[in-house]
Amino acid sequence: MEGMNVNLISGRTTVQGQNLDSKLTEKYFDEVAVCNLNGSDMEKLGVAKDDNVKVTTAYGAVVVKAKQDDGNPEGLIFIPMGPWANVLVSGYTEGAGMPRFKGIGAEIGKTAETVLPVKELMRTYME
Amino acid sequence: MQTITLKLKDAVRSGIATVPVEVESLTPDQLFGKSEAELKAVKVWWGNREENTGDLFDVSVEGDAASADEVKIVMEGDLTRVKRIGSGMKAGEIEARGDVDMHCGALMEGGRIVVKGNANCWAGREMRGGELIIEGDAGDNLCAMYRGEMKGMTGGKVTVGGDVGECICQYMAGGEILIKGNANRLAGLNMSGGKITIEGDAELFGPDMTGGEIVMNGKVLEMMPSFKFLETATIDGVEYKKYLGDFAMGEKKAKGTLYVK
Amino acid sequence: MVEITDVVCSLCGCVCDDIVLEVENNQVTKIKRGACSVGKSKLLGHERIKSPMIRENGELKECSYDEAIKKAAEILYKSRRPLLYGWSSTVCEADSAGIELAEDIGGVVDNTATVCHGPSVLAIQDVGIPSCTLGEIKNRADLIIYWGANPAQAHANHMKRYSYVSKGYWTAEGKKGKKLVVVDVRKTMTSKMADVFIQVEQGKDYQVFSALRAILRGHEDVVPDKVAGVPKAQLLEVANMVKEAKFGITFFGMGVTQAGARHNNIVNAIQFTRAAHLHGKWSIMPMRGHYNVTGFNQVCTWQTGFPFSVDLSRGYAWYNPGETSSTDLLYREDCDAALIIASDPGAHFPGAALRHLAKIPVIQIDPYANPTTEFADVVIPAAISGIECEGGVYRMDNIPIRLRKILDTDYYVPDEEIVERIHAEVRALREKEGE
Amino acid sequence: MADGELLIRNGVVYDPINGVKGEKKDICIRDGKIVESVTNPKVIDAEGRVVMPGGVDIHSHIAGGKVNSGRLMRPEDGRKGLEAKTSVCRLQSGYSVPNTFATGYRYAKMGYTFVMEAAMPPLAARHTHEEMIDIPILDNAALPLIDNNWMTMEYVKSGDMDLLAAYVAWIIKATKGFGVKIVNPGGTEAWAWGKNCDLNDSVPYFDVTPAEIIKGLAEANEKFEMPHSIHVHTNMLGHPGNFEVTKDTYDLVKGVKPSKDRQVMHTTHTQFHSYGGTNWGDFESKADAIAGYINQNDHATIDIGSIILGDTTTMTADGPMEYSLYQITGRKWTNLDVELETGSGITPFLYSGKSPVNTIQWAIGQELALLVKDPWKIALTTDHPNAGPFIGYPIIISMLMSKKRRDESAEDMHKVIFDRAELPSIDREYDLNEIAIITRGMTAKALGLHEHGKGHLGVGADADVAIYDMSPEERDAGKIQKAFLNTKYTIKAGEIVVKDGEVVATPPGRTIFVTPECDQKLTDEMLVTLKDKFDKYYSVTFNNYPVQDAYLPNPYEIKAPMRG
Repeated sequence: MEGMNVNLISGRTTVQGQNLDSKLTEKYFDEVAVCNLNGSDMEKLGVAKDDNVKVTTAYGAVVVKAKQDDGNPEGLIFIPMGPWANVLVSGYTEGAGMPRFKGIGAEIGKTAETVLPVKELMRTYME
Repeated sequence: MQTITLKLKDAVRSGIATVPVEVESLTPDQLFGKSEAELKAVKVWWGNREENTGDLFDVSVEGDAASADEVKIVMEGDLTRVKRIGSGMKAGEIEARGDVDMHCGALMEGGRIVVKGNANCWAGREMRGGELIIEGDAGDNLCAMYRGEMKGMTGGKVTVGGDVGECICQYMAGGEILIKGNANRLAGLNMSGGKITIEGDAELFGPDMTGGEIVMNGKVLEMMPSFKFLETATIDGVEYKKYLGDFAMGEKKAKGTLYVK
Repeated sequence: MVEITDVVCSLCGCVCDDIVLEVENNQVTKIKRGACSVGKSKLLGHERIKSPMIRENGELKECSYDEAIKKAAEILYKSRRPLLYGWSSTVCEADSAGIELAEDIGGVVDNTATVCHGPSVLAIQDVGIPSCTLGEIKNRADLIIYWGANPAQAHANHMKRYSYVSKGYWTAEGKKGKKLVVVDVRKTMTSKMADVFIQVEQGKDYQVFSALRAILRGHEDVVPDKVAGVPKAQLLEVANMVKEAKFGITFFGMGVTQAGARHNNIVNAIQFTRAAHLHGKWSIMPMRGHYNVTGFNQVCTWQTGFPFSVDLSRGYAWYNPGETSSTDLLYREDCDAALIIASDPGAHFPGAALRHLAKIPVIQIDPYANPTTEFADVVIPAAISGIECEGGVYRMDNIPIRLRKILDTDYYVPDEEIVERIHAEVRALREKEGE
Repeated sequence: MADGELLIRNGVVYDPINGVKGEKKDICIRDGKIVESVTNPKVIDAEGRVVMPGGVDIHSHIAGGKVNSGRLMRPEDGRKGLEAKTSVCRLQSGYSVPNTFATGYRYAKMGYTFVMEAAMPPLAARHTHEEMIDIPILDNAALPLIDNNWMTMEYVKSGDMDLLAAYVAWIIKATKGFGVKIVNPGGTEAWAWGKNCDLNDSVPYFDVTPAEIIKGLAEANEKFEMPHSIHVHTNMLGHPGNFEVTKDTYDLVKGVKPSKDRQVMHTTHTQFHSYGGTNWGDFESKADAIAGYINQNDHATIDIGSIILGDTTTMTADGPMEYSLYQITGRKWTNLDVELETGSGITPFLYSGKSPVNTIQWAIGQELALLVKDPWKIALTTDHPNAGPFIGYPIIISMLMSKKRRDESAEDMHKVIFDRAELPSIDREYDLNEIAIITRGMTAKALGLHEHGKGHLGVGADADVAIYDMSPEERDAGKIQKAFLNTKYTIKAGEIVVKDGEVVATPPGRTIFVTPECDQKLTDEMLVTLKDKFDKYYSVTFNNYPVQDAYLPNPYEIKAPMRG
């Protein structure tokens, strides 16, 4: 399956908030290592719920699980704020001090790669 | 003429981090009349400690100067973490051979700075006079104000050979600037005077403008939705669409002018 | 079993202070009233870091508080440019101690506002902010706008306690007498409740604010038919609602602070509020995240003159977010050590910045293990503020509230004390070197 | 730590409360207090120098929400006063809105040892106290805002003066406050709807007038032996023609009997309230009318709120006034309305000698000081930072002491000063005794703090002393200004804190608070109504509202018994 160009945003969710103090748990993993996207985008990509997708930006690539959220307009994907979304964010703040966590050009496609647990994800920064 | 050459030692950049060196003490007007030994003892900040210039730079001096105007400082080595080059300078010349870090030419009052490479953010911040030439790209907030101030650049002349970042010339009140490449969004934000010329492409320039003018020679990627088209105007034989704004500021204040090719 | 009332929640910027809970055997057993699901989760507790630890040969090894504190002091004392980051999920007393430490060692002190509402602070520095306390909104507001914010998920009690759903003096009928406008790039739980939902193209809020300002100032003629995907007719509709409101409020969230124009989005949001104020009473307020992110900004401002991202390396304050802010320092590899307290950059900073955090010595002070722990060379567990120790915090509307202590701990040390003990060790090292 | 025993030898002492007018005298200090004699003291040679009690500022904005909002929104002001930390001092920043450390150091360098924070929003009282903890050296206190409170207005309307007194007592205790502050009564509540109130307008929805609120609070205040009278920022601040409102306000409380030997009303920054004309075009000074009233009556005192030329940050609980000012300048504007209680506004302002309006304002403050005959009725203030930062006090002192300097300054101002202000025609010059009165004697007495060791050098007083590096004969205005900016010595509670213009020690100050002792029955009755307000309208619970003891690490309590 070919990848698709999308616009990536990240943000809070309730369950993400409930697990701010327990980020090493499965609950957090299940909520945050996820990409929410419109049903028709899922169709175009040929992915179903809980399929793994790989999201790539100019700054990095990460594998997360797909989840349908028709609140997103087509072409807009949402990954809850957290370690997985942040792989994809630039460290350059354009003189503002604030990274651009929302509005990142990305490519998304189905993948057979697995979703990294948080500790392993962190270890990738040490290489 | 006197030429002072300051070459950053490699060791300065070799640690676990690249802690910036801040050199606003090394301008022609401040170094004029100093012996080589005195010059080497001038303090510069490196992180939370003050160091001798001679410990961080290889220093060489050639010729004599009768005034600061006759002093030229040449900076060499890896300058990507050297901040505040020529900040506050009043006279003479600085030539930076390579990419420079933030605040190059900030608060500059006179003299001339030539950057033979790219300049990081806040180059020419609050510039009052003199000339700043950046041969490569310039970062965000070029010639802008300091946080909270309502005046940015008030005088002087700036030329950028390449592209520039966001919010350049914010609160510009005077002076002139020429961008040969593209400008990222919000160029000339809050501008009240002076002139910006952009040869390349730009988007959302001139928001909250109350005076001054922006001449856009490249492609307009997106216009602000709060400017009023006035008329077609000809400058030096070239036809421009003339806009007035920003009407988001209300009619009384909407006195900024855009010329769009 | 003991029932405790007026418990203050130390989770989000709402700082709800009317929580009733039950404590048995020094454990919170039941939340009876007041907390939202996120707050409940916090109050009921999670697995803790069990002991101070120091990393040896790649592994964290348990040690005593004294050993960890000594090691932390050595790291900071040696550093040429230390970053002291976090400070939002702890109390003002700890923040104060941290700023004093940063001043003494010539560090850069920064809080989580830098990745949250830092842009809002920058905007206030450009234009100021007309605002009010949350009770004003509860008692008076008849038009409420949430812009780039999703309180139904992020601040679950907000609408009920303070805004759309709450009942007050002139708003005795709750949401009946009020209008809700939501502006977002996508449909959310919050947008579903709205009378008017404006779906704006992502990253283009700035243009919408400017267009609304022009309309409110009587220049709808200059506004094009569509702005950022929003039909002009809808902008006119909202502008009319704004004009007719007696008391309006705009709450905004990270949907605008973290998108392209960042602080300039907020400048424009405030300028919109100023234009709205020509027609009625209008206020605007950031939906602050951590319970004391506001408090750090307050303490840092009265102590250094500046709210966050303060570089104290020269002994006085140099403030310049974009240069002295944590993401920039890490991404540019400008700092050579980091103290991380009451926050989790490992989870919330761009990966590009974490690569440097992985390289430099890192001290972590926190009650809980989290992704940052993976980078930490020294880990110091802290008592939980608002549960095991008390202290001052500032709600999102800058109202100071004091957290209560509801459980005892005979082991964990409060943040303030940990920071002060590190500072004492730094002083001792300096004295030793002076000898 | 106090330096044990100190002897200040051969200074020329000005201690107006004790009638000492420039006498060569020794001052003995032991354990932080003035004593009769000492045995083995450290000696400070003050030969020929001016010695005064530590300065007592009656009205200044140094701590709390709006001060910090001013700092936060003005990094450009912050960068003006940057000073690195030293082995003694913390870092400093700011000019018109200095950080807390600079506030303490700079006041101490001018010889001040007590400052009254003049406006504390009750709901945010913890914030004010938290900042005061971080202001070194100075003893301090804060006045909670009690006039726009719904409880106050409802009791005034119903005429339940006893219950009003109970509420006043409760809120002063709950906020660890010092007295009753009134700021644009009714007007700030009206501002919550974008409106304002004149003295006899009805407050929207509350059906009371500002005049009734002021009179009611004056009566409530006098039901207790409060050290201070009500402290009033009258309605219509900054409006041309407002001098009539100001005079009418004084008249309101003429018949109220003070519970102690003092005024029944102190009105503050009176310069802003002494305006004639009908608009900014025909704006003129009415300082003569206000001074005339004060000269003829004994129930009111004032402070001047004199202008310091230059840029500053204006801030007040008078929200509508700040909005008007922002509308004039178009500069930054912050507003913070506080539920059921008060509000505040902040905007930067530049006082320019080229502006006719600013020129007349500049003249008015000094005219008030020069036209009020009895200095015991008037205090030196700049309403810091509203009319200018407190570090401008030495400029005002030099103006008041030198007609020559005033004339020279007038030459540089807009010529309107010669047509619409009286200042150029006033010859009076203050002497050092009068300066000592308007900067410590009068202020300590008006606040009732002379009974608690402030503002004088009698035996038993706090050993707060300022030694100025000038001779009493000095006439050169520049030298006077310099001497009053940086003391030779400032001694606080017996400890040398400033020497040769440098801060040498930074002991913490004390927070002085008043406990009005209200009848329990009345309190209980009042609490029924108050708790209902908390349940329905406040966003903070009743139990989380009062300021906890942790916010006053160095408290000093003054009890105010209820009158029988």
